[in-house]
Amino acid sequence: MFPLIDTAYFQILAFTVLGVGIIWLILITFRYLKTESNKQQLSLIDQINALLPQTQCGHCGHPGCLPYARAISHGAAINQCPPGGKHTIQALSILLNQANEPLNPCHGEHTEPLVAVIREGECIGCTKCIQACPIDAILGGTKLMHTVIESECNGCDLCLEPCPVDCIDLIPRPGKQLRQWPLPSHIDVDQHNIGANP
Amino acid sequence: MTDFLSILIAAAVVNNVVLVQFLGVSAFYAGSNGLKNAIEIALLSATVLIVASLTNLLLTKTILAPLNLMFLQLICFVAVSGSLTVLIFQWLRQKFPDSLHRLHLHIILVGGNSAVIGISILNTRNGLSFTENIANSIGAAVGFALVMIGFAALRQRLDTADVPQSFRGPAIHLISAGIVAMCFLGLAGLV
Amino acid sequence: MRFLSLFNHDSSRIQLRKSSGGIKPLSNKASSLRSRIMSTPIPKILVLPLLQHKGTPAKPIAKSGDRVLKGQKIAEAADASSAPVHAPTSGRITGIGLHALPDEFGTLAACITLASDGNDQAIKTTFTADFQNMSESDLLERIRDAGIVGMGGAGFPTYLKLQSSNEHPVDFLIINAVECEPYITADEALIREHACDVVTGANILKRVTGAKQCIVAIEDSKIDAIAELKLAALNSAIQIAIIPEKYTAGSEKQLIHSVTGREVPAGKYPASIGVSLHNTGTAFAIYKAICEAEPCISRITTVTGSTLKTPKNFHVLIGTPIAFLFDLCGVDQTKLSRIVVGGSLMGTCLPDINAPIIKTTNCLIAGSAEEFTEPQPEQACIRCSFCADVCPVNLLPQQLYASSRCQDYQQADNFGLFDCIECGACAYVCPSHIPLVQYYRASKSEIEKQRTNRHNADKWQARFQFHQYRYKREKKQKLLQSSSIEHQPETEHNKQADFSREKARLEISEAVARVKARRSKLITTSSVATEREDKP
Amino acid sequence: MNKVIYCSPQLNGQQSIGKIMLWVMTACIPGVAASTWFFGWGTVLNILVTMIFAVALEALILWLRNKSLRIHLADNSALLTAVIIGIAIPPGSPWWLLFSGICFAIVVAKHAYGGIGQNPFNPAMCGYVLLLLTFPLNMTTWHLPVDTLFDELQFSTLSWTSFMFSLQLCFPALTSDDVQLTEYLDGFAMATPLIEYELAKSSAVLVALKNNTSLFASTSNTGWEIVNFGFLLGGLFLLTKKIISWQIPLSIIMTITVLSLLFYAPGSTAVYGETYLHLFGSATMIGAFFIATDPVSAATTPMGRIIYGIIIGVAIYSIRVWGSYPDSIAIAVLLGNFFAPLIDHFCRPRIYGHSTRSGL
Repeated sequence: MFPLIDTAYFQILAFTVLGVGIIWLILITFRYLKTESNKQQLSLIDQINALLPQTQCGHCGHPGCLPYARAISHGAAINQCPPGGKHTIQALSILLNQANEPLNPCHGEHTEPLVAVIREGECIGCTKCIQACPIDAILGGTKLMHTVIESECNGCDLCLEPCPVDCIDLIPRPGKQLRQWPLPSHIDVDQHNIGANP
Repeated sequence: MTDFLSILIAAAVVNNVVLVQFLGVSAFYAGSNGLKNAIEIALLSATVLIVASLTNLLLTKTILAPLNLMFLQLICFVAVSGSLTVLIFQWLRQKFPDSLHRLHLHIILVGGNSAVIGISILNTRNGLSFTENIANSIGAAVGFALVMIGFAALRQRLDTADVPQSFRGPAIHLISAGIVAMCFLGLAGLV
Repeated sequence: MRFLSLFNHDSSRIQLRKSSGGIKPLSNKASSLRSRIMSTPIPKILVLPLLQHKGTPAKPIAKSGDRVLKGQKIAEAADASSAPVHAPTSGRITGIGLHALPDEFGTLAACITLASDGNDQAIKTTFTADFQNMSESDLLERIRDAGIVGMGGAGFPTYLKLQSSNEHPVDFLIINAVECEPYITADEALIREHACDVVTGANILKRVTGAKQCIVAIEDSKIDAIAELKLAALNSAIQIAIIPEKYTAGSEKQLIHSVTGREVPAGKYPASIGVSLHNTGTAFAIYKAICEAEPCISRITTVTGSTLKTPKNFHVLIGTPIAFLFDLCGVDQTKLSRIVVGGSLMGTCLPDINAPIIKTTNCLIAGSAEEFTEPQPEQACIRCSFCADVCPVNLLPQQLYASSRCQDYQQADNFGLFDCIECGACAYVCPSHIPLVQYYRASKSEIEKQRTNRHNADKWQARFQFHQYRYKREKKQKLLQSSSIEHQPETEHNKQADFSREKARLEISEAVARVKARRSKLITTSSVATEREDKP
Repeated sequence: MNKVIYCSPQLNGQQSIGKIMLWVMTACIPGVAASTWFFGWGTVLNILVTMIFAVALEALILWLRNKSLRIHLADNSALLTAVIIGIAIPPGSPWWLLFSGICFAIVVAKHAYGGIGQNPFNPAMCGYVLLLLTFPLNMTTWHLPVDTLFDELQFSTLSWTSFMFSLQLCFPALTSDDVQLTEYLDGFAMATPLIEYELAKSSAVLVALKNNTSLFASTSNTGWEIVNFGFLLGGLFLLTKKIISWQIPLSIIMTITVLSLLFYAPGSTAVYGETYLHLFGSATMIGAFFIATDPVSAATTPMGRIIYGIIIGVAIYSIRVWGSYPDSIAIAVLLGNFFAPLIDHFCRPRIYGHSTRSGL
């Protein structure tokens, strides 16, 4: 009797299994590279721009989100976008493999979503805010009353400054903020406040 | 045939390039921060490792040894592996144009991988026949890729762990690599 | 079980499949099934929220002060995904104001409060009762008009479900009487006492959806209900599937898989695979709406819990305050430590006791401290995967927990967070007492918020790009215009242009002066007002 | 009305980590009883000493990380690590060996990763491998099973004197200097729970071993089968109580049997050893049921567990047969733990309603 390993059947079986395994591995790597290659790869600037909140507000010191994305790709700091706040900085730090510093306050604070409202009574129809609005969210003709389309406005306060009569102000976006469950406040187990006090 | 396999397994598992011989640890650590690009870098450095060590082997056997220029060995190896890395990257860039643009970062990792030169030098020193050296370098490449991908998955899991502040980041990663190296050391003498 | 084998002829054709996961908690349903369903006396004040289900709230049509009769429509459906609200009893509407809803945050929503006058005078309807010769569209219209919503707790408007099942041919109509959650016995009591009405309701649904097969699924532990159901379903083409007793055997996806073997694809509704699933309460409400011409103004609710002297099932009017029901059952306030709406595993704590009963409240539990023990402190997850074994949707709760704990929402989405039906089985078996469902709910709302941000960002980017394109186009047109003007002599038009620019500047300065004058007057009056406020 | 709002499952199944660890420890009792019956009080003493060290170290670190001791010590995971290390280390080994093993296990292999639940490697096995690499001599000195050794010393196994004998072995300071106990040890390095027949590799001993290892004979070193049966019993008990999952032990045992059937030729002098010897001659049962199924470091997905078991089974067999180190369970389990996250990443179950498994 001789150990099973020396029998011819086992060796043929073992080598076929090994061969099939290696061929399968090679096929997988090429398929992976193939799928990876025809996946539409955005340029680095587009990837950064996709992460920015697109409010075009200019708080980051650049005229819009695309210029800021271009500046980031050339090494600008990634924590200058107040509307984006924590999430944008975290996403950028993951994409660019940089440290995840907090938002630097000199560019403004991260606030709840805002929306601009025109006090129609005082509007003199000078169409200055219409030209200033980056996303055409203000309706109105010359010498006619203007109003802000609430669903389109992104609260970027570019229209506040050019208005000669200061009749536009920013209010928190209305609409029902549904209460949600927060993450259990203690990740460390020692505080015992289980559940969320309403 | 079986001794080819046993050398390959010995090079891959028993005296693993990264965890037992501690070659290419920098590429191993830098490349394994995300599973996706760990797999990419592992594949690339495996191909570079195999191709470079084989060409170096040919180089020594045909040119350096007969003309006893062995002292030039290190310089030639560095030159060969550097140029090979660039060549392979160019070839890959043509074949998969838009997928690998991100890999200009990886070129340093793969090119500067000390395992490439380490394996080539060991190949000349250990007096194995030509085919056995091929098995040795293929095994080393497979071992490097396997351990790197495994370590990348391990690192992903360590990032969700509540590690004490002073151990966060590279400290805990290197401790884990140490424990795995201790375990691979236990496999000594397997073949 | 021997007694049942006699009748076991028609359920043999349904081949039940084994469903994965699930737990067997203590059912403690016996206490609330001792007595029959009792209809409650009419409470003084009824609070009817305009939004009692998933969808958009209804628009009130009755004004405060009107006298309304029982069954009269007081709020019209705003759009397709809304349901009308009817007056449960005759009385006078005292007002439409904010009132707490029976959910865990006590959210305030617009509600119609109705003061009942006690004589319960019903509205006359010219509606014939036999549904045999009514056309499907009439039946559908009648269901929509009666404001019937899913009674199983999900609260999806039934009209919307039936309408979406018209586009796809419906092979199976399933009436869900499984009710696998502990404490809830509403459906079981309903089938015990109104089995034939539920069967006629199922037949109506069968006609509306045109389903080839109608199956009533019930748990094997409800023996009397099964016997009652078999008697009622003897001559009709309804089959009865007897499901082994297990928690989450009654969840929609689980039941569809075990009865029909089909799986609802992720993110889609059962209608897309030819299955229409309705709760027994919905079938009963449809029966009442069609045969007794009574809109959805009442439902069966279990009121149970160890602190109640006589827990039982109530045939309760929609809008009855919960405190009223507890007093009916004789609640012992000292031992009451936690009020739960819905079952003990998917139900929510109630912060405010006088919130009203709405169309989807199927159970109220007045629990004592021993019954709902204080949760022990949360410890670290030891990846023992008890939770993965019991997950009915075959997820990996320990990986979901790890990624949502370190707020890596992309990873959580990858592991299938949005397939989680929040049944709580994983948190029930977790040896480290981790509130897993709270982690998943928090991560879901966080991902939801990020998705809306992403959607807005894309929308604003598109508008910004169009703004730039429009700006360039206008500049090009101005250039064309000014170049075509050049070779014309200095025409009247140009002088006219300078003069109008001058006039515009003048007008602007006048308007600015006018506004400043009014603004200064405004400030003086408002400063007077603020002084008055500071004084008290 | 309600002061605190609790999230949705209001009931809890009253299962707790502390209970689970206690059940695992009680499942170890048959194995430990068998080894005390054969090898005297060494193992029990080991376990007691390591338990004391383990709890002290755990309390110290929890205090340093200012976590509340009441919650964390109640999950007695440190006790379980102590029990496993106590069983693995040879009975009668000195106290400082136990201390360094348990110190590395608790401090570095568990709390450096953030306490219970977050260590990717099995702490007991990390400690054991460290000891094996640093103190090879101490880890392989086992004394003969009881009857041959203690006949010369004329006291029975479970008597108080044999307990004192093991105590003096553990704490050398206690021995009066005239009696040199260690010479009883050196000469009898025999098969150990974790050393298979490594030292008895030469075929002569193997043949000798072969003919007198009747199933329940209690002569010479056949004690290990009974110890292994004890742990098998404990393991089956854990399976019935659903504390450990069936995939890992089954796949380990199946891989070892398949490999040993594959390589073993009865009667030939090759040193592969038959399946029975592999399964019961060494510590496979402890490894399969108690060490590899440690939930924290093992793979969690059902399919992943089977692959994890296969990797450990292959590693155990290859180290035993071709490897130079006597021990195989600890190194194989660590190898499995290294690949566990990778396996988990690729072996996700198919979620209800999804057509394929989400991979990368």
